[in-house]
Amino acid sequence: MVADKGRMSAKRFGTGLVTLLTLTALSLCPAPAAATDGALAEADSLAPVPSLAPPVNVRAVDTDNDRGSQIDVSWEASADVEFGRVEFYRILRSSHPDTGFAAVGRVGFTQTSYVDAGMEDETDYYYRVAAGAGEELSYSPTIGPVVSRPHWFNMGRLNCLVAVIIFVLAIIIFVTWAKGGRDLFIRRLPGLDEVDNAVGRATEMGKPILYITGLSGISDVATIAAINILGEVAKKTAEYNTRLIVPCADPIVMAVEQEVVKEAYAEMGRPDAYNDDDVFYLTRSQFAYVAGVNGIMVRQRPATILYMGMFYAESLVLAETGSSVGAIQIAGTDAVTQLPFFITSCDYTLIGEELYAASAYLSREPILLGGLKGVDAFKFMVGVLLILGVIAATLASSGVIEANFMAPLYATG
Amino acid sequence: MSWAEKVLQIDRRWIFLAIAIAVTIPFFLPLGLPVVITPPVQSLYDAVDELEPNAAPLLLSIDYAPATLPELEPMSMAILRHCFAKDVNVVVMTLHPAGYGLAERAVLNAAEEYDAVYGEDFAFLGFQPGVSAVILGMGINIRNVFPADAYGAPVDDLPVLQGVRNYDDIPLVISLAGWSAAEAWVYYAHQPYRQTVGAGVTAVMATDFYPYLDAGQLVGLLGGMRGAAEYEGLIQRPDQGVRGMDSQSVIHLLIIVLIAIGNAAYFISRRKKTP
Amino acid sequence: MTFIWTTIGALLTLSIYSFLYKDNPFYKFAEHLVVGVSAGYYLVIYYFNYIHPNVFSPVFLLEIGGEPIGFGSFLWWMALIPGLLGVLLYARFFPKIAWVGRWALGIYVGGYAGLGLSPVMQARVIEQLRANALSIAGVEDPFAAMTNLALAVGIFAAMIYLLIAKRNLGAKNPLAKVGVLVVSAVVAYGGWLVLSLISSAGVVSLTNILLVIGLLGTLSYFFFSMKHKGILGGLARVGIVFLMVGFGASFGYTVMSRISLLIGRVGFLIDWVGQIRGIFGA
Amino acid sequence: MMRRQIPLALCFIFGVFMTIQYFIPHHTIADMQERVLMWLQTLLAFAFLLGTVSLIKLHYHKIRNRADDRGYSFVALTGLVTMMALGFFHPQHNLPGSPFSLMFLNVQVPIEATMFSLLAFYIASAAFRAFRARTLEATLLLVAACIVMLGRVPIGDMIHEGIPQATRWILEVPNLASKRGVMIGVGLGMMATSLKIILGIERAWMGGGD
Repeated sequence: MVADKGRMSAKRFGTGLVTLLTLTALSLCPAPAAATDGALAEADSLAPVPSLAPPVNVRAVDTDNDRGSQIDVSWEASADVEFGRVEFYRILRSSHPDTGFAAVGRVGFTQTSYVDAGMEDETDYYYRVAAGAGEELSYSPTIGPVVSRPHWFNMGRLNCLVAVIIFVLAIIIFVTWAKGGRDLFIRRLPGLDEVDNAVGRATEMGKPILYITGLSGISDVATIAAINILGEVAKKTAEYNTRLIVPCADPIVMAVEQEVVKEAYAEMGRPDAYNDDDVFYLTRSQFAYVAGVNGIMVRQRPATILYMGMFYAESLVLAETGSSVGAIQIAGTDAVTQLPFFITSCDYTLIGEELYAASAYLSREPILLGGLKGVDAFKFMVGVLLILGVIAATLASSGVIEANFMAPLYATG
Repeated sequence: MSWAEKVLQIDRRWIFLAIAIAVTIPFFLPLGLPVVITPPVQSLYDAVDELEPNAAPLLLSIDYAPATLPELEPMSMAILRHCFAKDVNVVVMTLHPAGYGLAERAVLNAAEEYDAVYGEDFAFLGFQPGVSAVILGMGINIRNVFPADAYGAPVDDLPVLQGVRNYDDIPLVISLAGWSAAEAWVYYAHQPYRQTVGAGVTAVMATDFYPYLDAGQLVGLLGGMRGAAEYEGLIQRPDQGVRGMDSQSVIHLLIIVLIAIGNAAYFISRRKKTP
Repeated sequence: MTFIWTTIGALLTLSIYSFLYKDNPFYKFAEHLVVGVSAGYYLVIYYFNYIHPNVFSPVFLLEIGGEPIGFGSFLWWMALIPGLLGVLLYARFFPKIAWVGRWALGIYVGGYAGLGLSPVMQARVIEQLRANALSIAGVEDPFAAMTNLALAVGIFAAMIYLLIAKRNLGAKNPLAKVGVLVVSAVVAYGGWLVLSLISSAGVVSLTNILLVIGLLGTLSYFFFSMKHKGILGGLARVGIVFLMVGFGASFGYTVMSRISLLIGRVGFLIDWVGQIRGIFGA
Repeated sequence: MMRRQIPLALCFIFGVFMTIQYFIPHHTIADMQERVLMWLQTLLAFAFLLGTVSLIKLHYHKIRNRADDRGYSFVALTGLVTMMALGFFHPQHNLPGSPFSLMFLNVQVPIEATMFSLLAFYIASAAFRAFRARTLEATLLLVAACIVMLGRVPIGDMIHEGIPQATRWILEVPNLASKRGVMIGVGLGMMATSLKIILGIERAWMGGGD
């Protein structure tokens, strides 16, 4: 497979030499200014070489769904391709049927099409394609005229446009409904019952609860969801008078979380029980944060640890220490790569969108709720289309129907 | 405290030591286990192998950062060696600022081995910020995004890029990335421009890429060091990837054993507590 | 010279590994050093690869890629405006005018949000639907197709039933769990054998059925607008089984990934030790 | 108005334009899109450098406030200044072998590459102490994980040839189906977030204040 070095460099040298010679030869020929390719040929001045078969059935059409200034040129392979004699094809264009042909492109012998670009729109052009080997070129007849035009809509993307419009409508409608106070149903997630039980257990044992919201900032959807759930947990700890510890990795997140917890305690009529020092900033650096939280786990021995939000590689180190101090652990994250570690080392895990759903369920915030319901509605449609697609494909492959009636759905442009 | 509980309370630094020993030994006592080729790697190899020598270039986007170097650098070396051995032209670029130094190192080292000539056989375009904006912009004209190569030479002066306007003139793009760059190539090069795209990603990401592979949005996929090892096997030039496979085997076995012992001890200690 | 640089790299590598014993000054030194060095590296790279050629050079030196442009020309304005917007982002460090940064941020956030919307719909929804609209018949003969379908559904249902039934019985015994898994696996494997005896297309159709049911199940699991009961509940259960196997694959691959990184670094250290031995002739 | 309405309007206009340009190939739109792409690139480059300013600010404050660990802040700032000096004042910093490039390859690369390899150790200890088959779900996950771990290393082939086959099946059937489901779900989530940003429903990016 890999040639030895000596032979390689000899070959390189040879190739280089040929290139050099070609370039020198070409630079000696006078070249018209319109040329886009260094190797340019005036078709008229070169006599056709009969020994090489030209490409046949050359076609040139305006490119579909394009920005303009593009023409698709295609042809059928020269008969000499199967004898291994053709090395490349050269594509030539002119605005005149008889003269002025200039090379616009060159492709390998395996290809039979070329997208030419850079011409004036709404102007007649003529094409020729030549099969080439070394210096030898054999031209097809001239075809044309052909005109390029810009297009205002990409028909190949109609399906995508329809899908996007439906999606936009679904989101807008549900967000509006949610804002208007309409009662939108979301099923209660089993994970939330687990959270309640875990808070109860910590109370029984008289040990604190540790709540970790990940390393991400306040703009992360997962962090926002985690803060919503924190509010709910804080209400429970206020009610049962259990200590809640929240080490943060982001100063802004910390400020928001202090507010949320304080509010929850006030709402439960226990503002005195709230302690500002229990919601604190640790550090932003990943491993230093891990080391800090691990220290808290080992010293405080929390009965329950909740991991909610966006997590990176630190998830596994945290969950390991938590499990080794015998805490009940509940996790929730949309970090797909970290989920396997949480599932195997925690007692319960909210997977991906379940985290958003839990937060929307608890907070009833219209934006969250409406967004979730809109996505749900679209997801339902995806499921229906999938079933229809499978039925269509099955019927088509069993020969019951002629053509797959779902095919237009899958167009790509 | 039962023995099972004692086992579970072991200082984890002993486990760290066990791992350190297990990873080192195979370097001195290689097992030389054969690496079997899997279909996603084979299809990426085939896609590169079918490229025409000294013609339209392969665009290799070396998008990794140092954090994933050991998994992805062997891939770029293997692909570059494959290309240079076959005289396939290569254009290298990067979407990650740290990829600048790493891409340069990889391509220059590989080129030196095969006496490939800068400008004629390969070129290095350097880094451009903006991922999706870069990929989309190159679909219109590469010169819009990369008017010059990494060293300031205008793109038109490089023979390897002569006549290369946009994706129409690039038969294959391969992205090697430890982050979402590889996905961005699917979204913004394959989807709008129907560009053939292959990817090499870390093993962490590899399983998430199977839907793209299955749907034909990727022509082939290298997953982690194992993927690199397979590619090295295909070009018959074993290097870092193949060298790592022995240690990989030993540690995987060790981890499975640790999971088994840990679970056994856990369930035994728990059963004793329950009655 | 190369050796000195390699030695620096090796010592820094060892400093990081010293964290495994416990947090210590060597680790902290390396950690902070890399924060500074990488920030400096990125700054220089961003400046010379983008800001200099596309903003600084056209606006102040009046040239783009070596070609001169006129002061106040269209291209000059097209370099100046985004440059100014970029500078606006830094207003956030001055609380009084911090809000002007939002103008630039609005363009940036909105532009990137719009850029992704349609391609994501195409790549992650439409293309995936296309790829998963599989024929579950596998063969053109309607009778064989029905047989395949019935067999595959039967086997699959049996497997899932065993898994769910055991769960509902509330078996906590790990042996029982393993037992269920083994039984399901044997049943599935037996079914597979029977199927492949009937026709090779049967295997294709079983795979396709699993792919379709798996996708539907996963989608159902993440469907929150209805209670998980009846068919939806069943599908969601199937979904969780698929999800767990999929996560298992991710788990295995992630382990593999981290270990590869370690192997790479150990290889580097071993090569370094080799260089030392070469130099000192040990 | 100036402070909230205009940024929201800009976000909406650019968001809608970039969404619909995907469907309109005509060169008038395509040329505008090209411009916008370059603007976005420029903004991204400037936004990226914001992080550097924050970094300088953070460590400067630590030093000025005589924090206990200010020595490390000196280290960070020295690293930054050194790299900037090597980059801006060395005329050929972009060539291989320059001090700038050597610092990157021999300081930044080894440290960053090593950081994540620490996780190999933590995974091993977690394998022993945390990864438990507590529930049926976790059991399934662990069994699949062990098969894949064996099936993707050469020793798996040696133990039994069925192991790599089983691995392939896991990857290409259940893994594919579930990952596709997750991909669609996550994709819709991403789109919903983008859409809410464009429509001005989601305004977290504007930060607090008026």
